Amino acid sequence: MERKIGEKLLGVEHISLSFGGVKALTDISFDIREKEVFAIIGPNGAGKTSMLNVINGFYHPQQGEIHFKGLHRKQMRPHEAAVQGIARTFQNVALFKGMSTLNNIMAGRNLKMKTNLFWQALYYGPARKEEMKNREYVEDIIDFLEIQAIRRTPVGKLPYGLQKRVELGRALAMDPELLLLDEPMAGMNIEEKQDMCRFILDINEQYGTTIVLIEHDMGVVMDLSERLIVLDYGQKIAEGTPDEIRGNQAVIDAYLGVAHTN
Amino acid sequence: MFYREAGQFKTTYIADQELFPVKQDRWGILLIIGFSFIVIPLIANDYWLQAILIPFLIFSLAAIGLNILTGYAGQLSLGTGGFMAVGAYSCYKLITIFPETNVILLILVSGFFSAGIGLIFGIPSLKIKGFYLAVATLAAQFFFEWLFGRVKWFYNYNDSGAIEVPVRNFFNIAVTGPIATAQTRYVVVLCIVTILALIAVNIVRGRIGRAWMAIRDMDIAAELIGIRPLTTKLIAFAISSYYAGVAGALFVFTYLGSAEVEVFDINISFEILFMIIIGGLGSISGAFLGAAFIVLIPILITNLPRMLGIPINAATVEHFNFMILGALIVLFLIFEPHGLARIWSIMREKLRVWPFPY
Amino acid sequence: MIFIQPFFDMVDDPVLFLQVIWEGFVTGILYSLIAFGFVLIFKASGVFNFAQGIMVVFAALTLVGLHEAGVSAFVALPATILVMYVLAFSVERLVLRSLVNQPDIILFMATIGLTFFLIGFGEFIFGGEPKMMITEELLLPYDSITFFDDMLILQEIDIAASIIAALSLVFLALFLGKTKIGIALRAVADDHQAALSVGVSLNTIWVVVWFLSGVIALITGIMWGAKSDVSFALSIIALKALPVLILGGFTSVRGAIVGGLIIGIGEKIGEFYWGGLVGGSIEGWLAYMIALFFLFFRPQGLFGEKIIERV
Amino acid sequence: MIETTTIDKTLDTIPKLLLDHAKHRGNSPANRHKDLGIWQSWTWSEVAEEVRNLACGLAKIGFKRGDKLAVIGDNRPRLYWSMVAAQALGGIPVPLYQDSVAEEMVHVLENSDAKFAIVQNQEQTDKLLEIKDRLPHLEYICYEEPRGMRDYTQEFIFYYKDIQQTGRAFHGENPDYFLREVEKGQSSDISIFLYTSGTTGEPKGVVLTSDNLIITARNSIDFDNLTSDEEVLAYLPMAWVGDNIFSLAQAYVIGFCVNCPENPETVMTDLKEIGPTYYFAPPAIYETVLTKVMIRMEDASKIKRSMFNYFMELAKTVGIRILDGKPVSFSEKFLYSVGKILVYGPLRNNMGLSRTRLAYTAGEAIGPEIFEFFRSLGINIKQLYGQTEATVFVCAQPDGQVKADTVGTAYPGVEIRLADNNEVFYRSPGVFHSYYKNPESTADTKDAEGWVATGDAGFFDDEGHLKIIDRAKDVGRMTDGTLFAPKYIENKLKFFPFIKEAVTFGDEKVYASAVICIDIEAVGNWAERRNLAYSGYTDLSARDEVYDLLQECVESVNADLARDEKLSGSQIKRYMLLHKELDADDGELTRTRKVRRRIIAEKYAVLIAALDDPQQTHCEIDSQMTFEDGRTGIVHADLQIRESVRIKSHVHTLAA
Repeated sequence: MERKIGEKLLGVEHISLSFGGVKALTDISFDIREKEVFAIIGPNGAGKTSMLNVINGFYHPQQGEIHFKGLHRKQMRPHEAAVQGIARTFQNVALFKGMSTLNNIMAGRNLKMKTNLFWQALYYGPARKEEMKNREYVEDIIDFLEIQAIRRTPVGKLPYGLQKRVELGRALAMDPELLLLDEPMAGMNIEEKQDMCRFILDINEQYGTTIVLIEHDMGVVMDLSERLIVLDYGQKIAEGTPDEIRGNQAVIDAYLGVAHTN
Repeated sequence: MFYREAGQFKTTYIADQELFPVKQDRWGILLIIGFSFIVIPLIANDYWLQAILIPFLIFSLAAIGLNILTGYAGQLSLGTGGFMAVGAYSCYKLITIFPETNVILLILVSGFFSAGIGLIFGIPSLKIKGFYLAVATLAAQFFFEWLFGRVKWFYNYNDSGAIEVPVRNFFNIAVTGPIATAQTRYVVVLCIVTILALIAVNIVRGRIGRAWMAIRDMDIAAELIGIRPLTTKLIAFAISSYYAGVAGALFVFTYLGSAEVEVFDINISFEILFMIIIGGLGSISGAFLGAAFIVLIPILITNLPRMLGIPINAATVEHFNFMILGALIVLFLIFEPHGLARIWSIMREKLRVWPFPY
Repeated sequence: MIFIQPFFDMVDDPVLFLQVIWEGFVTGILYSLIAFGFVLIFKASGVFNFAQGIMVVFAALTLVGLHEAGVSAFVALPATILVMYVLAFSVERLVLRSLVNQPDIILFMATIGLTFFLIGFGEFIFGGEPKMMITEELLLPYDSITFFDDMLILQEIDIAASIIAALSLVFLALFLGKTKIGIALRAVADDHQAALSVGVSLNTIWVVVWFLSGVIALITGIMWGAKSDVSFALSIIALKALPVLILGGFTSVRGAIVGGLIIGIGEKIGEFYWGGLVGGSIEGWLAYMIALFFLFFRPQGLFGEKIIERV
Repeated sequence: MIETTTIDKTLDTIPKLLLDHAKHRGNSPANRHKDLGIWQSWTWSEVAEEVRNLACGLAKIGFKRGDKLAVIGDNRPRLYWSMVAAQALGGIPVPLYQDSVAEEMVHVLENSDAKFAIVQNQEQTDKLLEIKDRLPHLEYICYEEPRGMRDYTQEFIFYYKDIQQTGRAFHGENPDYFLREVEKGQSSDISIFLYTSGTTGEPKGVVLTSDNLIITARNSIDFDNLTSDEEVLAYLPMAWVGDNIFSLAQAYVIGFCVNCPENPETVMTDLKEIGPTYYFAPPAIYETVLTKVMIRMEDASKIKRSMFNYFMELAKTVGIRILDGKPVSFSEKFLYSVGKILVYGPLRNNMGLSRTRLAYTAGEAIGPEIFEFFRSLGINIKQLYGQTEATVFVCAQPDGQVKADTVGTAYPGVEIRLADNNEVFYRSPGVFHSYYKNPESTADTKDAEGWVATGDAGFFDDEGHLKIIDRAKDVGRMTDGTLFAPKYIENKLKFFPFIKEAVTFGDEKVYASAVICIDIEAVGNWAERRNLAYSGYTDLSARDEVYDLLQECVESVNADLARDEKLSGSQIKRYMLLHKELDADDGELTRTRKVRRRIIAEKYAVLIAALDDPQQTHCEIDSQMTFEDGRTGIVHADLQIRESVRIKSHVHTLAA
């Protein structure tokens, strides 16, 4: 199956980030092209999550710039990133515990919903139309992720694996151009992992979403991603296709060694 | 046991998202509304209307307001009394400035003043959370207690320092002032509360409501899916204060008839907070349940011993009321943090699966 | 223009100004004490104890109440301390224990519940009407010293209050610094595991801190009672400790003290020089406004440590 | 609106009926499917259009008259439509069992020489691709659900909606093509192939004509006066003749709405949502429902339970009498209506049968107390006796004369006669055309005058109700000459919740004996309530307590048999509890969970020998079994044999 990798979508240029003197990232640069699945790997504390946090504006790097869809930016608030089409899931699920699966994913449509307070108060006319339109959209996602059975369940009550799925659904509901997945398979059993892999690929193909993922399971990374970079102690030690990386000595020392021990 | 859901299937999302998707629930609610609009005015005596039902409805409204802010948007406020006072006093000023305007309209308008004030006191919520914010809202409470107590303009320089509600008609029926009958005032309050409650329900189940709950449950994630924290919180503050304001106006205009600022002291803020804790955080119906509960406690404490022939003086009633309230709060927080609303929904579930246990 | 005037007044009559500051200072000390009680509990258990203010009144009321019941002052005093221990103990047993790992806000609301319960309970036992603090019986001075030919008047009780306050602060500092439990207690503030490693169970720690702040409450109560009379009307004033905390930061003892003084002095000056201009008795809210104003620049308070959110 | 079945007799094919409904009641619902959270609905006119587009599309890509169209998948409106579309083009739909593996499909597909296949999803497509090279006729595969089909680029694979798209265009060019094709259809046309999953040998393709389906449907509609307002849930395999009558023929004749569940797992919830007015299920399903009810009630509070028991007792007498229109005293009526509020109503609601006016069970005998249970709740559940070859109906129970142990009287338009070996023969408008490409078995089954041999043995009771006892070939004679109907006895045993399976032996033997498999769920529950610890199936079924429990069952069956003169001699003398469950993976059951008597007889010869030898009280055996994880292994067990009391037949004593 050929995938149409497109233009450069996101450019990360010489990003350095530090918290009160502690360097989290040093001079990281890489490009992500449209429709590709791009992986960031590295041992714990290598700064992978920080990298994602920089990309979607949660952290503000001291140096460096981010180019997204051509326009360049130095500082921005997370919700601005969302507006630009960057969605995100979290290493340890960050769902809205008090709400049902359906409402969690509906919340993901927030940006697509515009009707004013007046109609909202009546829950009629435009407001209701909009609600239904988005409900349909969300139902497609629910069907896509095969979570019909838990539509009305409060997510707090769901097992971990399903929660991750719902969170993915919420990100998907934003209809993003760039989807950041922070260890989407952490703490899953083989079966759940396989499902998750399938979903990620399907998303990438069906919705044509560009995906950046952090993952520990090397096997998964190698199967999923076209290209990846390797971080170690906040520095980029390698970049390339899975095969290139496999061969790379620095990586083997820094990462694989670690991976085998844990 | 009364549920017969077999055959109640939904063929459209509109039907699926109805307020009460289950037929039996719809009937139930219609029954209640019908009863309170038609039957109660006919059968209830002045004591019931004046001492129980009217305050119950007004407190419910205030509780809905606070629940929107605290239960849904997760922003704790101890300033409800202050916002109610703003509503009451702005209504009083409005009615002095526009004596000819319809009083009900004015009551609804005065809500906007407190909404504005709420907006201002909501701004700190951008930077601070939890009890930091709670303390900040105390500022509103004390400031307005002082403002309306000290600045004579607000009570038209009366010597009494109290605001007297003038008689105002609506279709030639006195709805406020001494000569307005309890029935009329009850109906007026009931209409306003019903409509505002419905609006509240609509808002919380729509886009805005979800945004509130998102902020409440996980503000970081909420921001990352494009929800603007400040705007969302401010909307919550504004709407919440609007409800508080209207409640405050009703409190003076349809319940007390005349009042000094002390009626809006910090204790009323607490009582309303208790209403939503006992009733159920994040539930509109909870607001009503909680209000009913807290309005009834003192009445029970007063009357139960009397029925049993035990003499009890007003002061002791007051003391017991405080103790019981306090104890109840702790108990509810420990055993059912989601309050009466949750208890009811559990019972409802039981009825749905009847005769099975689950 | 009119709001500038007071500054000139200050300069014109420095002694009076001094008097105002002193007044503020004394109230400030008491605020600090209450706030200190808060901080103690907050650091150790993460509980924002809204009831602290009430505990002050409750303690004072118990003391006076016992004495009215015919107990001699020096029996009543330890008796009250015992009561405060029982209170601390039962709070830990009945409330905190069942609410462990609940969101802070829930615990906060629980303490509001506790507040109401204590008010009701206290008044039920000792009656609602205001009482006189048994100052003489406790051998506290009640004359006043004057300086600048009677221009500056210091109540001895106030001086005593300041001294006692200072002493108890020192004592507590020692307690926290030297004793095993104290160290454990500080450890808890940082992280619970650490505390356990010191070998003291969280529950005991909670009892201890609640008891300590109960004692502090008693001290505060006596001082305050000596200045005004003892009734739950005080509790409103006790709430003043909240802005103090916001100012000083919830986690800092230093903050509590400094904040208390700032608020105390600040509001007295404000009241005395500006209050009249806007109808008087702005003490009620000035403190909160000052705190609110602060929040915008240092949300974490003067000495509280900055909160960094992680994802 | 109610319609009486004054149906235009010129509407003699399913497609014609479709167009008629589209014309006259185009806006009333025809199909619903739980999908994307709601019941997606189609009116008759919408269905007509869907079918038209599909038919035209198929025609465009080369569907000719007489072509066979295989249909594989769960019950889905689109799959039903594809059957109708095929019929509209004079083609023949061939529904297959969606859960059979590719291998099992080969025979049907190549025997029916299907040229087209319309399948539900990727899974089914993969099966077909796996065997395609062995199916020379199969030229086109069309899938309904696009999920995961992105990479299937083979030119012979089509997406359902794409075909409809082409169809729409095609219809635009020649607007009257579809109508013409439908008009060509005649009552005598072959309407469908239904393959019977035979217990032995390859499945045979039963050929049914439009007449078979439509006339039978009309009769049944009159018999139970069904209306166009019925709601049914189509959840039984589309390859099964019943579904083609209930969800297709009847629906199209009278025009009621057919609802398809979201997927097989959600059937029970979907059932509850739809609340069908007309419901069909094999005994097994009613049984599971009842078991679930009882197990759930076990956990209910004491008060609730006693209330439940009280009212169920009451219902057993009053409820059934009311249902049969027999008189009941006022007080009884009153109590029953109280029970309606407290128990019956809620129960029916939870089972999703609140609105059920008429329910059928067939295929196997149903346990009396199961049957009783549902009837006592006021659900008019009836038994019918039928076959694919008869287009279902041979016998059925008319309202008001319903009994647990008969299959009712001859169906309207059906003649029945019994051979001297008690085999049942029938003749009816529903009698099948032939077995496809299999004249000899056709001849074996259907004689010149159109009498069809059912292969079942039975006899009429004094009220003219047919009583089926067993397959004619399985009915044996014991040495003393009494009839031995193994299945009949086994069913009686299986009616006990504790017994999952039972195999009896007695043909040409001195006495009858039984090998019994306990129902691990029911017995396990029973054991827990007596806190009787056990390590697993084998352990549990070896327990004396369990033997004692089963002893009662066996003996009450004996008592039951004693009542029947013809069968009294076949009471069970010795039995044992098998150490493992009978398992399709071990070839002991058919896929439809029917017992494979022969195979068991061979496999457990040792046991049977032991049973036949009165001296033995124990028997050791090594048997191969397949575990949950699919591994197979040898298990060793030492099984005890028990004697059960046999009752002297009253009938005999009277006779003597």
